[in-house]
Amino acid sequence: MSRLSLLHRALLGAASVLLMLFVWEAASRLSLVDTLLVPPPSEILATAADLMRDGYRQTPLRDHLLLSLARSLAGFGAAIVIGIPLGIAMGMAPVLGALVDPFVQFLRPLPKLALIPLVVLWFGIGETSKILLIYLSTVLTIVVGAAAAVSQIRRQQLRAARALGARGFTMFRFVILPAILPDLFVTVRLAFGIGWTTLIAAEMIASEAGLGWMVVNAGAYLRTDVVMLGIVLLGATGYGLDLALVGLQRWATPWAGRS
Amino acid sequence: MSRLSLLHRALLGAASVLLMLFVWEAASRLSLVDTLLVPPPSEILATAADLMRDGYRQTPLRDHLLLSLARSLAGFGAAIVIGIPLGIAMGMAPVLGALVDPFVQFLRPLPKLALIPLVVLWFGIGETSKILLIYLSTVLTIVVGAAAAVSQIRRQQLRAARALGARGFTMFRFVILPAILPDLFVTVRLAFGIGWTTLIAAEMIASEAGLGWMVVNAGAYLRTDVVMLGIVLLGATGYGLDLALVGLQRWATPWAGRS
Amino acid sequence: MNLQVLIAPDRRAPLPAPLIVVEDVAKRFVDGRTGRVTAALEHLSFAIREGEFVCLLGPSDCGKSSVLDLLCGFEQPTEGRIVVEGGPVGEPGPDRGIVFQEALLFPWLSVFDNITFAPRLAGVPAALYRPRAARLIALMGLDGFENHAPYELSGGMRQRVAIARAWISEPRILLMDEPFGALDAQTRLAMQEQLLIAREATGATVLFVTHDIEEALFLADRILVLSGRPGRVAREIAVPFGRPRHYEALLTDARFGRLKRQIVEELRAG
Amino acid sequence: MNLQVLIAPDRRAPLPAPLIVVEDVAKRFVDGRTGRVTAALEHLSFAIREGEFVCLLGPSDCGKSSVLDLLCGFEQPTEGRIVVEGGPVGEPGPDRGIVFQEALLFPWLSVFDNITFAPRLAGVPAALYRPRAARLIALMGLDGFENHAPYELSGGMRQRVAIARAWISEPRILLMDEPFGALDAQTRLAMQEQLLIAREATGATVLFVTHDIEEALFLADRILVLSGRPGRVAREIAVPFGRPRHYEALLTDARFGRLKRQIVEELRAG
Amino acid sequence: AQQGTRPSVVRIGYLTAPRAWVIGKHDRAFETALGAPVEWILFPSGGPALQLLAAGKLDFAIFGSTPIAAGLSRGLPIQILGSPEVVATSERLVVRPEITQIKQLEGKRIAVAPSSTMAFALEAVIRINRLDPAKIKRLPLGQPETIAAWKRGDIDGTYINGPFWGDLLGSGGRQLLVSGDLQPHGFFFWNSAVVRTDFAQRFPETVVTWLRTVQAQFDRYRADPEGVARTLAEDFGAPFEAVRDTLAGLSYPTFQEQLSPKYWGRTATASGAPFLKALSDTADFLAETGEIKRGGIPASFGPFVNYGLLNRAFPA
Ligand SMILES: Nc1ncnc2c1ncn2[C@@H]1O[C@H](COP(=O)(O)OP(=O)(O)OP(=O)(O)O)[C@@H](O)[C@H]1O
Ligand SMILES: Nc1ncnc2c1ncn2[C@@H]1O[C@H](COP(=O)(O)OP(=O)(O)OP(=O)(O)O)[C@@H](O)[C@H]1O
Ligand SMILES: [Mg+2]
Ligand SMILES: [Mg+2]
Repeated sequence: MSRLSLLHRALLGAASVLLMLFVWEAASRLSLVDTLLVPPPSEILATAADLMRDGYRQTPLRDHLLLSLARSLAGFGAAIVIGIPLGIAMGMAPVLGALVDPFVQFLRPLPKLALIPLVVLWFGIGETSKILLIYLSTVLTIVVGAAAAVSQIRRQQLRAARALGARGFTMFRFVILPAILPDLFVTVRLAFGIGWTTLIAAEMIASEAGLGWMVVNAGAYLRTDVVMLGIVLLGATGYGLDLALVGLQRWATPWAGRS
Repeated sequence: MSRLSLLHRALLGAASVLLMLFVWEAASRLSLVDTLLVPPPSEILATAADLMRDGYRQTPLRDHLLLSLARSLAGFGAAIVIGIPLGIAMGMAPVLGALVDPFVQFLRPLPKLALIPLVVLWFGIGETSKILLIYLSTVLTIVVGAAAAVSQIRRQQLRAARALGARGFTMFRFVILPAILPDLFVTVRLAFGIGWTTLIAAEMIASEAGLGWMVVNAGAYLRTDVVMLGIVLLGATGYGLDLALVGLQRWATPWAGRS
Repeated sequence: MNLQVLIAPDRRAPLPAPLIVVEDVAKRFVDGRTGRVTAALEHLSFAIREGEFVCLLGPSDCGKSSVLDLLCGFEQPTEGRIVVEGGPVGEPGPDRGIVFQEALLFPWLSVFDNITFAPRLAGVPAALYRPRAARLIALMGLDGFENHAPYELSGGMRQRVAIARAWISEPRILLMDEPFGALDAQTRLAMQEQLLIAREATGATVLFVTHDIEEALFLADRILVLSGRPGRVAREIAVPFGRPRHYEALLTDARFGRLKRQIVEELRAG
Repeated sequence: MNLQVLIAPDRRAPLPAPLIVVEDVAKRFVDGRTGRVTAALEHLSFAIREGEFVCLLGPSDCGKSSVLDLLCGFEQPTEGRIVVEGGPVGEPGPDRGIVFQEALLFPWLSVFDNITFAPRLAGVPAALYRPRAARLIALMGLDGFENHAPYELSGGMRQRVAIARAWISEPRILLMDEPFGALDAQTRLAMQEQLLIAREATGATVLFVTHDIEEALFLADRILVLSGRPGRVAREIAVPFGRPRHYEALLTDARFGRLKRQIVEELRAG
Repeated sequence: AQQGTRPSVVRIGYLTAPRAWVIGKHDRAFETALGAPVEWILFPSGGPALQLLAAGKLDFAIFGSTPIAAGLSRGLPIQILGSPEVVATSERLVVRPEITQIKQLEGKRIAVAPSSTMAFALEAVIRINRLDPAKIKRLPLGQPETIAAWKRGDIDGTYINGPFWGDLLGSGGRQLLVSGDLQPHGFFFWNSAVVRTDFAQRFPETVVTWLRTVQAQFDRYRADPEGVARTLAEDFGAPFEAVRDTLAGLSYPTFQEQLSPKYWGRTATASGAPFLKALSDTADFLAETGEIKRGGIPASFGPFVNYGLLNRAFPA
């Protein structure tokens, strides 16, 4: 289908967000929504100003965001580096796939909250465990997405590659990887959403900073303004990263839809 | 890549799972893992027998499983029914896509735990809220996956369809939907993993039954055998459903990789 | 194999007006990332009257497929103007039959469902399109393959399915991009003859892209010889043979050999 | 356009042994869901000696592409035996150049990178493959398109890139499936001549699928005419013309017309 | 419904952890007493309880003083109805055997469930013993994770509730103190009964009946702790010993006692009864750590205690 330029997209998106914020604020002022649980945008903005000045629990707001970003990106980066080759290998070698698949498919749908005690038992309460939890929640999705993408490559295309001498690693590196790149971007976008979702679970492990922790902690004290601010920041950051991925995808796979 | 028959796959998978269980049991007997936090398979099996006979908190084990399944499948079914057309519409009409995208991308990476208060506020503490949470966590992934799949359809294929009179709904129904079907299956598999993951969060809303609730509740009493049993059931059920989806995919899209 | 597939009254107008007008059209493709420009067509002008059979002949990559894309409205001209049926180029529909250079079958549909795609979409009753489809399947030599999937077909079969798919709606305008390219001489000849018969019956206007000079001479009322890239009309040749035409007769016609040599030279020069 | 692309010593053996043997092969495709069987080939037998140039000629869907798939090891024969270079059919590699019926370019690679794919994979130094690639690009009329993406090419251009991609490794065995099908007469003739020159230089064994009788007569040492589906060798024709051949000379050769008519009749009968 | 009439349904929230008064759920004592259907709503901890109350999905609940102080500071429309459960030995500070004195906690890592009464109790320990708060690394960690971290040796101690300390003490842990030990220093940790303000206004009689029914359940427990524990253990699918010990870890002053000057008094006095003051201290502590805004803390929590209905239910 036809594409809009990224700028055009961003403008339309901004317009619809502004409209939503306006409606939200108006609904609050008219007491159509409960301001105790859903503070209006203006209050959230005030809280943001507050936390930027004084921090939340001794940590500046910016550091909460950066810490969460660092954790996610670390877990996510590891998931990409390990998940893509593993997924492709499982797709390329069906026997390997069949052997590993039960574990992948077993672990993938497991609520990460339930895994926290095990992760702590085996990996402690440091950053490793938090990153590991994010890693776990994304890597399995990436593995499945990559393996599934491999099985959708045109057989004829693979035959052509084999006829030109591609085998094993060269097949992986020079044929399969680029062939599934458009699909991989989708998988990675979906996986990133999952990883970011897991932030809260990850930051339940002995954390005293991070957006996910902030949201949970503030929630326990009914600081709904902080909760909402955290939600807005989590959502907006997730959205921003997704936009970046979409931009990268357009740049990296100009042939998508035209091969 | 070449395919194994589903039976062959299942046998290989079963073999590797059995090996893992054996190693786990052996490690427990040799005290290599802590049996308080990680009870051995034999103990989990005993607990399973126990709970099948007596139930957990007045509810038979089977009912916990069925309840969780019903909740997930309801949320998941709604997500498919709504997410696929919406995603396709966003892919087909880029302006619509740009307007809706911020909300989708904003909500998608939000930890569902953080949304519980809002969901409770607006939808109460009944089944609706639990199903809604699972719905929310899956529908956005499906929307993104479907929209992304649309943008990867070969332009020439769409031109051919237009030349044959496909427009709007007929284009959606008879061209785009089947064209993205192989990709949709992958998206749905990934989304299902996410939905199942959300079960715990969903069943934290004033629940007294369900696998997710059972895991959390048993954790509060250090009933790690029940926790582990819950984890095993969650994982195994997720795996089973994924296998079913893969089987359905093979049956429904024989052309995948050969178009 | 002499079935009259497309049965419709002869709609050929007594004084045919130009149905398609291409005026000083240029088409340049700009690479989105590097900004590199590839000129496919420059100063291209021609007109096609209603009911005419025009062949577009030219070397590989001279812009033949690009012309069809422009006429279908899939691409916009960089310069110049295109008028189809008195107006700007609209969305193509089944009244404009298009056979692409590739088959572009729907991989999820059987041969039969691919062929009947347009009438089914348009809500034509099965009783109407079924016999037509059956005749086309026989005509295309696809008997017994109705339920095959596209990936179970040979290259030539796929092309034949694509042709049948475009023909089934009896389009008033037929745009065909090397439709018989993957067919052996005998099958191709049969197809050519069927195309002429069908055209005779429906009075359809045909723009037919080919790189085969003999094919163009056998089929066309008029041949537009394009120059090498960027393409423009290097020469227009009115084909003098009456209709119906017979291949054997043409081969012995002195004008046939002369025209063929003329075109070969034209192409060599361009 | 008369470059000698593939420079290598003449490896043609004085007493050529059969390099490819196909013995009573049948190939039937079974539909995975319905169990429906499509017989593509039955009782197919032929042999090709080292250095021979054999054309496979036959009607559409008689199984020509299937024969190539079998010889490449992509498909297994349902019945019968195939021997290539004295052993069972192994995985194809760049020593066996294959041009598929479709171009099957790598969409993520530029024209240049597509063409140089095999040597780059094999670790051939750039200094070695670059000049070869440059000559092939010129030969294929792709100058100025080195950095274009496949989706920016015309149908014929894509096919030419696919040919260059297979030729660059100077394969000892060349399997080509209607490689010149989408090319205009002039480009095609140039390609045919280049193929013969290259073959002369390398002594490669060639199996060339075509549906064009004249092309087969111009190129081949021997022509295998296949029957209609299921395909088997209906007739084997040794082409009597010496080499080097010139198209104009052949056209006036009486044997050319006679052989052509013979084959046409054979095909019509099959 | 009009004032004085009965509600069509009464929604009672209760904690996941075993609680003695929930025995009334088992034999439908509340339905009988209230004459209305009862919805029992489970919540895992104080935070969700606040959210359920804020969303208007609960009428009554009994949960910790810390979240209640936080909720009231946020303007949550609830009223306090005494403190029927006071933490005594159910929450304990357990440390590695080599730590024998509280002073040795400096330089150590202590895990504690975040936003719990135990987190506040740990702070109280620090303050009472004049430890340097900067030198004690407090790790917010859920209880099962705490066990895991303990086994790995990642922590030196934890302030933890039952049944979790059972395993720690069994595997060599040393109990430094229990929450009840802090009471002489003015630090109380308890669970309050609360009611939504609008519910109390509309159905005062129901509130009175509810309070008496709650008291009746505690009376049952006092009469037969083992029996109640056994029934609850069966209901909860939890080990009997764990339930018994958890229940025994709390003290259960009667409402009559709660209304004495030792707890809440019978009116909101200016000087403040001990529990009112403890609630203020809790709020101050939360504001200090940054959990709540200081500006939101009421000058006194007295107005939030529904003395009127308490007095009606349990006249002096
Ligand atoms: N999307 C595109 N982007 C860039 N260049 C393009 C694009 N489409 C076509 N071209 C260029 O336009 C020129 C004409 O292409 P076109 O496909 O029209 O040729 P053609 O005459 O149909 O050739 P053939 O007979 O080989 O099919 C070619 O040089 C091609 O590279
Ligand atoms: N994967 C497949 N499954 C089922 N049938 C197949 C499959 N591949 C080929 N066939 C059948 O085998 C027959 C021969 O096909 P093949 O592609 O070899 O023909 P061909 O001689 O190359 O034809 P063309 O000249 O049209 O390319 C056809 O009838 C086709 O339907
Ligand atoms: Mg073309
Ligand atoms: Mg073929």
